[in-house]
Amino acid sequence: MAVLSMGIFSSLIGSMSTDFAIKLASSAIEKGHKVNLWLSGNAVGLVKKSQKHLKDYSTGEKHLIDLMQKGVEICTCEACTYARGIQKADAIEGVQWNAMHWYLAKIHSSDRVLQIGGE
Amino acid sequence: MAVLSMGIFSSLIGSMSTDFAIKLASSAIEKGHKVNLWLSGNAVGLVKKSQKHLKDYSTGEKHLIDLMQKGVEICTCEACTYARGIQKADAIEGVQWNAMHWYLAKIHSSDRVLQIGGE
Amino acid sequence: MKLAVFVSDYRLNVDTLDRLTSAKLGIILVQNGVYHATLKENGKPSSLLGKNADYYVLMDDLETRGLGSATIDDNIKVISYGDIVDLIFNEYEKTAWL
Amino acid sequence: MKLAVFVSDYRLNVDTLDRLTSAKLGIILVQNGVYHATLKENGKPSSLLGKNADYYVLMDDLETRGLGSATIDDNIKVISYGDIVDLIFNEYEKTAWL
Amino acid sequence: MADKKLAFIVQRTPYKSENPKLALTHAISYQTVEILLEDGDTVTPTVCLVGDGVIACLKDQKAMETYGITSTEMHLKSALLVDLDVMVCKEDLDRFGISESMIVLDAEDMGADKKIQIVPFASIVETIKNANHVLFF
Amino acid sequence: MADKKLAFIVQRTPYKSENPKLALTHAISYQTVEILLEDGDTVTPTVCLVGDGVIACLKDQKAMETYGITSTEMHLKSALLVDLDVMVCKEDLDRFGISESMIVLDAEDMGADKKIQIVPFASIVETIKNANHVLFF
Repeated sequence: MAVLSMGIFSSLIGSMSTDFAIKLASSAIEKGHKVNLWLSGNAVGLVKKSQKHLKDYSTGEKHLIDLMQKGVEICTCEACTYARGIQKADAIEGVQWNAMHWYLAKIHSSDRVLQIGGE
Repeated sequence: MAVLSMGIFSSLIGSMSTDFAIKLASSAIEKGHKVNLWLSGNAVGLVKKSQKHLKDYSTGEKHLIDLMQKGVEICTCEACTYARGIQKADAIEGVQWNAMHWYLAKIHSSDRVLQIGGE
Repeated sequence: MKLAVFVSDYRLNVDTLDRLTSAKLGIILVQNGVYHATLKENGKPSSLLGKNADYYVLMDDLETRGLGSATIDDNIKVISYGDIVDLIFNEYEKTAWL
Repeated sequence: MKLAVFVSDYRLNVDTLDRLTSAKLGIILVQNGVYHATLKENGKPSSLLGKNADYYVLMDDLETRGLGSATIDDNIKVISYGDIVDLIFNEYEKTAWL
Repeated sequence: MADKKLAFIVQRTPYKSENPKLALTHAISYQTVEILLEDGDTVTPTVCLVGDGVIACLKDQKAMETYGITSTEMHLKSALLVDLDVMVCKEDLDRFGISESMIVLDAEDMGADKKIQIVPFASIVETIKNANHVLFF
Repeated sequence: MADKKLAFIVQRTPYKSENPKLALTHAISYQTVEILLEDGDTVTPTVCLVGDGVIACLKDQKAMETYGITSTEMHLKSALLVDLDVMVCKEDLDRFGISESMIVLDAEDMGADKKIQIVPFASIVETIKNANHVLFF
């Protein structure tokens, strides 16, 4: 078992980066690895609960819940999330809220890091 | 007096497109024009209320309220907004919720249209 | 056709503008598009500036990026948000955003 | 250094990859990066494919874009999400995302 | 009583930003716009795929099977189904070596009469010129 | 007890996406990471501006005055203030014709000892090679 930490910085809908990260996390878990997901920038919209799954749009809520049930730690950047008007009470349960140093601390104990940046 | 309709499709924070649209709308109003703003795609995050104005991040709430008070009509794409987990109860008061045809109808009666697309 | 084209980025991944023909063309540099007015890569001005068009650049967006006192070519007019409103309504009929 | 570079877009606005040197380089085409494996602009394969690297392309992302049955060059290995996991942990030490 | 012609210009690859898809869904919404218009008023959109935007019409997109979302191909077919004019730039298809056999040409399977129109760039410029408003995505 | 070296690579212009700024703020957060680490463990980030990323260090950015948000210049200065190594690629500055007089070189006004390091691209490659993990933005 090894540890992978991923940073996601893109919006839930649009670039397909969150879809990618969710599938990759799921595959890593299936292979017995440990996964940490850090959400920052526009990716923090992903933690809003009550996402309506319309077939024209990527969706995150059910996937995040599924990953957390499988032991994935997911944390959202507090400041980024508050800036977008999303409060803890609005968020999917089980998602951690912390400052950016959470990501650095997870990286410290990770074997591999995949920072999904880009535009 | 003439009518300008703008479509905003970018996230509140990141590209500076919403900052641009808000300032342009404000200037058009000052010059006596009528402005309509249509929010779709990632721009719908803009309607979430309780945005915390941290100085590192662009903010939209106070500007939207200010524009609406000056007579700007603002409408968010229903499906896009629900897909992101934002309900009417979560939204800034006064923002209209409608389907995409709202934008086309406003365009019909507009003198000028500025569709802010890009990436 | 009188077309006002907003250029909002420095790296443009579209070539539509290169191929469009318009009786009257205005190019308004906003957001990161303002770098076209100031940066010279390998000593050369941006190829965007070589068109038969009227050029404008938004002062607020120059200032935001540390370019408030940069030298701007004479054929590029430095404008305000209010000027953009006037251009859209008085000088052009349609707009494009790149 | 053993570096796995994820190329996630078709129009790359960065040249970092062109300048990086690495003892072992893997280029994994994902998302719109998969177009590099299939599109030939003006008859030419993507310049991205001319490096001294091992190439991979993600099947799910080919299929998403209507390229599930496209002809892929022999030097590009079509892989799954599970394969990416194995590559990251077993073949490379660091990752880059372009 | 007036008809307003709108040109929706898709210039970028699908699946990187939501915009190419939103161009199509917004154009498609013309079908129901009359409920918000005065009697006799109409809106007529034309969708134009140019530059990297032509890649959107590759057929057999399996986005639903892989990621559970509607493909851009399906949105193009929906546009044909509601009788929209959809133009694809011939020069750009040629540039990418994309032949007619590789792309969506119609939505006959959904019962649509309209077909994709492969046209020279000059026709797209004409569409832009004849439009009351242009929306670049 | 271990130190982990991280390289933060900023390759794109500021103000187009949030990422160049977030690269800086994430690197800066190393200052408080010890509360989440075992005693003696540390994280040492280095920030590298390459390609279009070097544009971020132009000085006199007035983002606060124009749009009410912290400028990227200010984030760079904050990075120096917390003693981060910040490297800027010399070849890219030269390519854009950006001279030292046009960029942020230090944050002396805020009391920082660290200065911006203008280095050849080869030094940035070395930093990447010596890092335990690399984060491309």
